[in-house]
Amino acid sequence: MRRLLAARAAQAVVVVAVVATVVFALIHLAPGDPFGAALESGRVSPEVRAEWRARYGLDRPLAEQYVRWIGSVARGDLGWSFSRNRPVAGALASALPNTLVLMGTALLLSIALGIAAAVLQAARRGSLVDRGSSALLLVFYSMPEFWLGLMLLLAFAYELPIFPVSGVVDPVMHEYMGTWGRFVDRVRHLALPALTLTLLLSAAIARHQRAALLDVARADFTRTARAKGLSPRAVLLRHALRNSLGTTITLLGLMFPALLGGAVIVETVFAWPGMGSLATSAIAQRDYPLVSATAIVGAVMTVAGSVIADVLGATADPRLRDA
Amino acid sequence: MSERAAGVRPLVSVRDLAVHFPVKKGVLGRAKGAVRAVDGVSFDVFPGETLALVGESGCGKTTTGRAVLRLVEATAGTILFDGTDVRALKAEPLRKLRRQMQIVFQDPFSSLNPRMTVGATVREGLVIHELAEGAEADARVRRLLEEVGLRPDQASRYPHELSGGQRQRVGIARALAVEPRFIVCDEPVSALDVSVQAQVVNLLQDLQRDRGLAYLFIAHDLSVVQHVADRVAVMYLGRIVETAPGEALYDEPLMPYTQALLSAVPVPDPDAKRQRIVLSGDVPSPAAPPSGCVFHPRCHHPARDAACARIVPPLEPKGEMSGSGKSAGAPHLVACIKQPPTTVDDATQRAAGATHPPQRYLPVVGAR
Amino acid sequence: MSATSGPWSVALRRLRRDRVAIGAAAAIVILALAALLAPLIAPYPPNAQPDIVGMATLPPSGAHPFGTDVFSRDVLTRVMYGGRVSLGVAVLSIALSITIGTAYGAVAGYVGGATEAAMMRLIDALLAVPRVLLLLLALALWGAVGLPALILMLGLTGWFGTSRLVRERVRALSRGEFALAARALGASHARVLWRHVLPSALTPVIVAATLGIGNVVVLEASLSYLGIGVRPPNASWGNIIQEGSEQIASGWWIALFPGLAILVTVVAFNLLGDALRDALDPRK
Amino acid sequence: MTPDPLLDVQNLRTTFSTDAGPARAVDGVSFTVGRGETVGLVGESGCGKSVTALSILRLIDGAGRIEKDSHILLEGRDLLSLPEREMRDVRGNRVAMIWQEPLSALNPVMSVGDQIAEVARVHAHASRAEAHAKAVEMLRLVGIADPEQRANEYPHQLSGGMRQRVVIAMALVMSPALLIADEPTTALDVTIQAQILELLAEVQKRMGMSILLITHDLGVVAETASRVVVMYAGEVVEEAPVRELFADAHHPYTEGLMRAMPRVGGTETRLATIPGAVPAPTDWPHGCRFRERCPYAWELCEREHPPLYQIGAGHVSRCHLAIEPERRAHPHVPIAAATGAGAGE
Amino acid sequence: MTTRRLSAAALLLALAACGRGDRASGSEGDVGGTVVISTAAEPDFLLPPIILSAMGKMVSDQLFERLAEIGPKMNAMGDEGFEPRLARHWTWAPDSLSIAFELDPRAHWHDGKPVRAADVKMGFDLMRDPKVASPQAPNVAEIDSVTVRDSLTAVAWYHRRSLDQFFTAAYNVIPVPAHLLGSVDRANLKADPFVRNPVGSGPFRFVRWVPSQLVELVADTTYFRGRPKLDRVVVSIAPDPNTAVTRLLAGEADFIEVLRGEQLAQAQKDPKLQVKQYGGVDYAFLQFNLRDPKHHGRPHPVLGDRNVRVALAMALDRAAIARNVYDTLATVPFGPAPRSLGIADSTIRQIPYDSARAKRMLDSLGWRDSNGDGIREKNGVPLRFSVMVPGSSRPRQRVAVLIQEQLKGVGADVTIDQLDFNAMIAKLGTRSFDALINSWHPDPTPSSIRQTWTSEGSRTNDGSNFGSYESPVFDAQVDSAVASHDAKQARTLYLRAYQTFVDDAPAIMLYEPNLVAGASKRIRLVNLRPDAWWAGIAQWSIPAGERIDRDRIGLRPAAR
Repeated sequence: MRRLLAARAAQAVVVVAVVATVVFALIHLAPGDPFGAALESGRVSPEVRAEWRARYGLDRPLAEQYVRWIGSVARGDLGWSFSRNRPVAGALASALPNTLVLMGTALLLSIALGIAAAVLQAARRGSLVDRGSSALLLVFYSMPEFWLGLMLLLAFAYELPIFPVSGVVDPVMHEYMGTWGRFVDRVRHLALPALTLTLLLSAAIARHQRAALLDVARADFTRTARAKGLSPRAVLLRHALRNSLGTTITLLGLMFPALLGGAVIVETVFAWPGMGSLATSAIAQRDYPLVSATAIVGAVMTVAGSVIADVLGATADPRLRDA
Repeated sequence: MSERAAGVRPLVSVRDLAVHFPVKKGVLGRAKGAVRAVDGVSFDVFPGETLALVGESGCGKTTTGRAVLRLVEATAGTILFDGTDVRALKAEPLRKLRRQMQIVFQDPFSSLNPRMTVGATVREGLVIHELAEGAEADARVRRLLEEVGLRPDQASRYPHELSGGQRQRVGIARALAVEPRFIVCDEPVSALDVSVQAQVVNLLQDLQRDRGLAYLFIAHDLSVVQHVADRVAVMYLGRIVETAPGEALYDEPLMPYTQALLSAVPVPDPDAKRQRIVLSGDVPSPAAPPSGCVFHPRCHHPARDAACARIVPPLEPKGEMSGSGKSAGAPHLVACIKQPPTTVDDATQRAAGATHPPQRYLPVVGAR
Repeated sequence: MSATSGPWSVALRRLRRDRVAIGAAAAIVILALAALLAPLIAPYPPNAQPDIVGMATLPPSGAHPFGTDVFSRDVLTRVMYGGRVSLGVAVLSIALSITIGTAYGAVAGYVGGATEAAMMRLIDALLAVPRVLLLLLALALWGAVGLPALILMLGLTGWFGTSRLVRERVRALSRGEFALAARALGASHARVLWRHVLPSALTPVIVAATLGIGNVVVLEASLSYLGIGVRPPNASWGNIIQEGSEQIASGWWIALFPGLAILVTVVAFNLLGDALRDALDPRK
Repeated sequence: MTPDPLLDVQNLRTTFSTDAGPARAVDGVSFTVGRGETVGLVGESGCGKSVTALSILRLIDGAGRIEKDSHILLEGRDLLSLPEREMRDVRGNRVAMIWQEPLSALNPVMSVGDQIAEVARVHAHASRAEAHAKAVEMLRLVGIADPEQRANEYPHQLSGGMRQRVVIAMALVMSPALLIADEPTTALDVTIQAQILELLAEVQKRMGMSILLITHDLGVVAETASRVVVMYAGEVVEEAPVRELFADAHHPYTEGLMRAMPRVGGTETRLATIPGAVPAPTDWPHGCRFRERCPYAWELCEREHPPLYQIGAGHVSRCHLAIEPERRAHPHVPIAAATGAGAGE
Repeated sequence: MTTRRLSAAALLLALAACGRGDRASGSEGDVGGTVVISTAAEPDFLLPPIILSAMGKMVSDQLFERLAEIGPKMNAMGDEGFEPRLARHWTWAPDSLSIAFELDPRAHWHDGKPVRAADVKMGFDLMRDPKVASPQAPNVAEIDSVTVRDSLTAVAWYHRRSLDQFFTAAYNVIPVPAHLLGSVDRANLKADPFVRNPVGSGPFRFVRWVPSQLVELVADTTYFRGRPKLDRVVVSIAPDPNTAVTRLLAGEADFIEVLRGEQLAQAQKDPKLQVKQYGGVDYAFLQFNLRDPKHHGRPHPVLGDRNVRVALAMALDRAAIARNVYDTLATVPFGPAPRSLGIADSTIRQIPYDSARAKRMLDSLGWRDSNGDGIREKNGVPLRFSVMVPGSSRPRQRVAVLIQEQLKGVGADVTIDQLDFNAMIAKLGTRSFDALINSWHPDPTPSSIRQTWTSEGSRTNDGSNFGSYESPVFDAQVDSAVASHDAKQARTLYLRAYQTFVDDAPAIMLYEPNLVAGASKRIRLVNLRPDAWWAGIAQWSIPAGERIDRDRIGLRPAAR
C-alpha cells in the first residue's frame, strides 16, 4: 500500500508538471500577448506597462519564461491575480474550501444514494421499481448540469422560496449567528447546489453500480455463495456489493475531472464562491495567472481524487494491494 | 546436441535459449528483477519428426515455442532454422521466413479473428506472401478446407458459428496455407473434448505424413504426447530436465520429476494398480527459481542431498542410444546428478555437501 | 445460419429486436430530420423578426406551437435550426475526437514500452484537467470562435478518454492470439494493426462515441450557457436556452423546448449506446 | 439402483430459453447416489452434466428452469418442492459443491478464512470466533500448512492447488451427506490433480459422505468412482459399475469415448474417433440422439428413441443394440479409420 | 449593466459625485438598520487614487470624504453651490491659479487621528506618481501640485485657469491618511493591505471585505458631521446580474441600482418591494469606425461614407428597438448628450426611420445587389461590417441582433462580434473594428464630449473617440462652446455642434435608459441622483417598526 502511494505521488508530480506545461503552451499559443489585455487599458502609461511586463518576465525569451513558470509552480508561487487584485494563492485559499465542501457533500450523498438505488434495482431486477428508477436516473443522467440547476433554482428558490438562491452563507447575518444558526445557514445554502450535483452524480453511480452488481451476480463465486446456503440478501450485500464496489470506486476516480467540471457549472449557476466560479470569472477577465492556477489546482485535485480512489479501491479489493 | 543419423541436418536447432521477462515496478517502469520464463533451453527438431515439449503450466513451454518463431523476443541463445540465424533477421527477411514456420494455437476461438470469415482467415497467408490471388486463391482456400476436413462452403462462416474442433481445423488450415515446413503446435488439442481431440490428433498426424512436416508439439497431456511424439522433452521451471525418444521416456523415466509426472496421469483402467508419486507443494515462482537443481525442493529421489541445491545438473546422456523409426539413435538425456551415470563426479558432489552417492532410482518402470 | 452473420450483422439483428433501441433510434432520426430539413419544413425563416414590439415573447399558440422569443422569432423554427448546429457540432466533433483518439491510442497500445508510458502519462495529465475548464481556457484565449473552431476545440479536448479505451483494447488484442497468429503468418505490423486489431478494438469506441454525442450536446449547451459556446446569430439549443433563461418567468417556453430537445437527444443517445453495448457484447 | 439411495434423481428436465428456442440441456435424467458411494457423471462439454449438478442444488437461474415433473429426492425429501428458505438449509449443509475453477469460485475480496467461516455462521449459527476456529480446522483438514496464517489470506495469494483445497474445505464444513464435485481437477496440472484426488479420497474415507464426481476424464473416473453414469445430449446413455463399464462398455458412445482416449501405455498408434460433433440442445435429433455419429445405427435408431435397456446387474444402456446385439459385429465404417473429412460436425 | 459602466470608466471617474450635505438628523426611531446592496460587480480597490471600477467608487465614497460636495444645482463651473465637507472653507488666489482649502478641525480618520493638510497632498501625490500608475491621473492633470501651507491648510496649484478647476480639486482629489500611507511601497500599492482594508474619514467605517462575496461597512458614530441613520451597509456581490436581481426578489438583498424588463415587472408586483425611477445619464449608440481598420490612413471602405451611414440610420427603427429592449423605460436620444443633463433638446433635427428611403439612397450611392445574395455591393465591395458587443451586456447583445435583422432588410450584412470586455478594449485601443455598440456615462460637464467625439479624442492615447470622427466643423463648434463663459450661449453652441454630429452620423444614437432602482419597501430612499445613486446612502433610513432580523444587529462587530 505504501509503495502504491509512493508510486501514485510520483505520478501526480508528473501529471501536474504536464498540466502546467499544457497551460503554459495554451496561453502562449493563443493569438496576441497573453497578458496584453490586462495591461492594455489606456490608462496605463507605457513605462508602467514595461515595468509590469518586466516584473512578470514577459520580455524574456519563451524558454526562459517557461523555466521560470515551472519553477514558480514547483515552489507553489502562483503569482498575482490581476482581476482579484490579490495574490493568486489567497484567492485560491478562500475558494478551495467551498468547492471541497460542495464536492465532498455531493460525493458522499451520491455514493450513498447511488449505491442504495443500485442495490434496490439489482435486488428487484426487471421489476417496475427497477425499470422506473432506471428511467428516472437516466433522465437525470442526461440533463445538462446548468439546466437542472436552473430548474431547481426556479422551483425551490423562486416559486417556493425554501432555499436561498446563492452563496455559501447568508452574506450579512451569518457572522451574527450562533453556532447552530450558522450550521443551519450553511446547510440551507448548500442544499440546492449539492442536490444538483448529487442528482447527476448519483445517477451515474447508480447506473454503473447496477451494471457492476449484475456483472458480479453472474460471477462464479456468487454461485458458490448461493451453494453455501446464503440468502439472496446476504449474497447481494456480503459478496456482490463488496466486489462491485471496486469498479465503482475506480469509476469515481475516473469521474473526478467530470465531477470537477460539473462543479464549475453548478458553482456558476448557484454563485457558489468556489474554484469553479473563480475559474470562470478569471477566464472571463483574462486573468491568466489565476486561470493557470485554477487549472493546476484542478489537476492536483483530480490526481488527489484518483489517489484516494486507488487507496479505497485497494481497501475494497486485496488484489490491488499487492499490485 | 544430437549427432545421430549422420547427414541429417536438424531443421530447427535451438541452443541455450533464454527468455526473461522484466518485472516492472515504479512510475517509470524500471525493471526490478526478471521472470526467467525460459532459462537455457537447447533442442533440435529434424525434418518430418515431432518433438514434444511437455510440462505443467508455467514451465515455459509455450514461451519457448513462441520464441523459436520470434513471436516473443529471446533474451539469449541461438535459433537456427534450416541454417538461418532467426534471431539475427531483420523485419522483412523474418516476415518472409515465416512462410516456412507456422503455429497452431491452443484456444481455437481466441486465435481466430472473430471479424473474419473462415475463408478470409485461411486466405490471409496467401495474400501476405503473394502466393495466389483471385480465383486461384479461392480454389486453394477450398482445397485447404477440404484437406483439414471442412466443407468448402464453410468458407463464409464466422468462427463463432463453428464448433471447437472445426475452429481448430481452421487454425490448422491457416497455418498450412503458406506451405510451411515446420509448425509449432501449442497445445492444439487441450481445449477440445476427447472425441474431437482424437480427430485433430489424427489430422495432424496425417498432414505430417503427407507433407513431411516437422512439429514442435507443446502439451501438458502426457497421454496425447505419447501418441504423437517421436521424441519428448520435459520442461520444468524454464529448463529441459529430460529428453528422450518417446518409448525410452515412457518406459524408463529417469528424472524424478518426469517419474512423478508420469505416475500422476490417471489411467482409464479401474484394475490398474500403480504406485503414484504425489509431489508435495507447488511449482516455485520462475522469478525466484531454486538454486542448483530447480526441482530439488520437491524431489523424491532417495539420494537427494545438499549437493542438489548447489550443483546445476547438466543435461547428460543416461542410457544407451535408443529409439526407433524417426527417433532412432536419439540419446536419452537427463538433468540429474543422482541418477547414474553422471559426469559430476563423486568428489565434486561431496565438495558440494553430498551425503549420498548417486543411485539408480526407477519407481515407475514400464508405464507402457 | 445465413451468410451474413458477421459480428456487425448479429449486433444489428439484436438491435432490431430491442424495442428501446428502436425507440431511441427513431427519436434520433426524427430530431436529425427536423434539423436537416429545417430550411424545407420550418414554418418561418429562422431569424425573421416580424414585429419586435407587438409579437415578442408570445406564449405557445397555433401559429407558434413553441411560442416566440424576445425578438418575435418563432421558437419552433429556432429549435429546428438550433438542432442543425447542436447535433452537427456534436457529430463532427465526436468524429474528430474518435479519429484522433483512435490513432493515438492505437499507436500507444501497439508500440508499447516507454513510448506508450510517455504517451499515456500525457493522457493522464490531460484527463486530470476538467474538460469544461480546458475548453473555457481555450475558448477564452482564442476569443470569439466560429463553428469550425468550436468543433475543432470540442474535438481536440474530447479524445483523451477514447485514446485510453483504444490503447487498452489494442494492447490486449495486439498481444492476443489472433494478432499473434497474423504476425506468425508474416503479416506486417501495419497489417496486423489495421486488419486484425483495430476492427475489434473499435467496438467499445463506437459505443463510447454514441454515448459521447449526448455528452457533447450537453457540453455545447453548457458552454453556451457560460457564454462562450455557439455565438449568435447562430441558433443552438444551448444559446436558445441561454437567451430563454433570462425570460424564465415571463417566457418559460423559450428555454423549455430546446431543453427538452437536449434531454430527448441525450436520453436517446444514451439508450442507443447502452443497447449497442448489449448488442455488441460477445457474452450474450 | 441402490436400495434407499441418498440421492435419487428422477426424470430431471432442465430447460433454458434461448434466442434459438428452448434448449433442453437436461432432458429426463435419472440416477441415484448411494450412501458413501462415489458416482462418476461422465460426458463431453454440452452434454448436460454440469446443469444436472446445478439443478440438484436448484442453482439454475436466469433463463433456465426445472420442469414440473422432475424430482430430486435427497434422503427421501423432494428438493424441488421445498420452499426456498428450506432449500437454503440444504445447500452447503447436506449437499455441498466444489467447482472447476477454484479461482473464480472464490470471492476475491474476502479472506479464505472468512469464506469458510461463513458456512459455519450460516448453518451452525456459530459465533465469529467459533466460525474462525472452524475455518482454521478445516484448512488443516485439507492439508494446508500454517492454516492460521493462510486463513487471513486472499484467494489471489494462493496457488491453484491450494485454492481448490480451500474450496473443498468450504464444502466440508458441515460434513455434508453429498459432495458434488464438478470437474474438480480439470483446471489443475496433473501433479496437482493427483494431490486433489488423493485428498478427496481421504476425506471421503474419513467423513463417509457420498460424492457425485462430474468429469470428462475417464482416467479420473476409473481411479475414483465405483459407479459411472455416462451422459450424452442431455440424457443418461449408459450406467454401470466402473469395472463393468471399462471392461464392457455397451453404448456405442461410451465405446467410442474409450477408444478415442489416448492413454499412457497404450499401444495403438492411431486413435479411434467419433465423427461429427454433439448436436445443439435446441435441436436434439429425434430417435436416438447419437445415431448420426454412430457406426452401428440403423433405421430403428431413427424411428424410435431408445429406452434405457437393462444389460446386466446395475448396467443399463440407451441403445437398441441391446435387442439386436449381432449388429455390433457390422459397423458401417471401421471404427479406427473414422477420421478426416468429418464434415458433419 | 455593471460592465457597461465599466466600459465608460474613463468618463465615469471624471464624474462629479455631488450630494446635498444634509446633516444627519431625525429622531432616534429612524437610526439603525442594515441595507444590503445587491450587485454583480466587485470593487477593485478601496483606496481612491487607484480605483477604476464603479463599485469601488461607490464604496469608497462612503468611506472617504472629499473636500467639498457639488451643490443641488449640480453646477460644476466655479465653486458656486459647493458645500463644505472636509474643507471648512476655501480661498482663491487673486490670479485664480491656486486655491487654499482650510480643513475642518473636527474631521478625523476612523483610527482617531485628525485629518490634516498632508493627507490632501498625499491623495494628490498618489494620483500623480507614475509608480502608482493611477488610472485617475488624467482627472487631475490640470493641477500642478498640492502643497501644505499649515497643518490644516492645503493649497492646490493649477497650470492654467479653467471653468472646472475648483471641481477638479474638490471632487477629484480625495484626501487619504498620510500617517498610514506615508511609507508604503508605491510601486506595489495595489498589493498593500491598506487597499483592501482601508481607514477612511467618511460617514461609514470599513468592516470587512470577503472577495466575491461582500463588503461590509458600519456607521461611524463619531463622524464629525453626525452619524448616518443606517447602522450598516453591506454590498453583496453576485457573480452575474441575474443573480443580483434574484437576491433582491428573494429578500436576501434590499437594493439594486437597475431593474429592467421582466425583473422590473416582477418587482412591481412584489408587495415587499418598491421601484424608483431616477433618470440616468447613460446613452447608448452604434458607433462606426470611419477609418479602415487595416490601414488607418484610409477611410473605411463602407462606413467612411457619410451618406452610407445616414442611410443605415434611416434603416433603423430605433423607437422599436428601444421599446423591445427597455419597454417604456428608454427613449431615443436627441444627440450625443443625455436628456437628463438638459443640454440637448428636441430642436435637433433627426434622421427619420424610413427604410424605403434608405434603400433608394443606397441604390443612388451605387450600392446594389448585383449577385442576388441579398447583400448590396459597390465596386466588388459588399455592404458588410461587423459590430462588436461585449459578452457581458445582455441589452446590447439584444440590440445587436435587432440591428442585424433590420439592416439585413435594406441589404446590409452585419456580423455580430461578441467579445469579452478586455478583448473589446484591446480592439478599441488599436482601432481594429468596424463598428460597436457602446454606451457612455458622461460627466455633468458637457465639455467631456471632447474626449469622446472630437479629433482630440481620436488622436491621443487617453481619448475615447474610437471611431476617429474627425470633423473640423464639429471640433470648432465644440471648442467655441467649451470656451464660452455664458451658459446660454454655450447651450446654443453645443446644440449646433450636436446637429453637426447627428447629420454626419459617426454614430447612431440608440437609446438612453431611464434607470429604475429596486428596493425593499422598508428603506426610505433619499437622493437617488441620476449620476450617482449612492450619494444619499448616509441619509437612507429604516423606520423602527419595519425592521427585520438583519436590521437589529446593531453596531456590534461580527462574532468572529
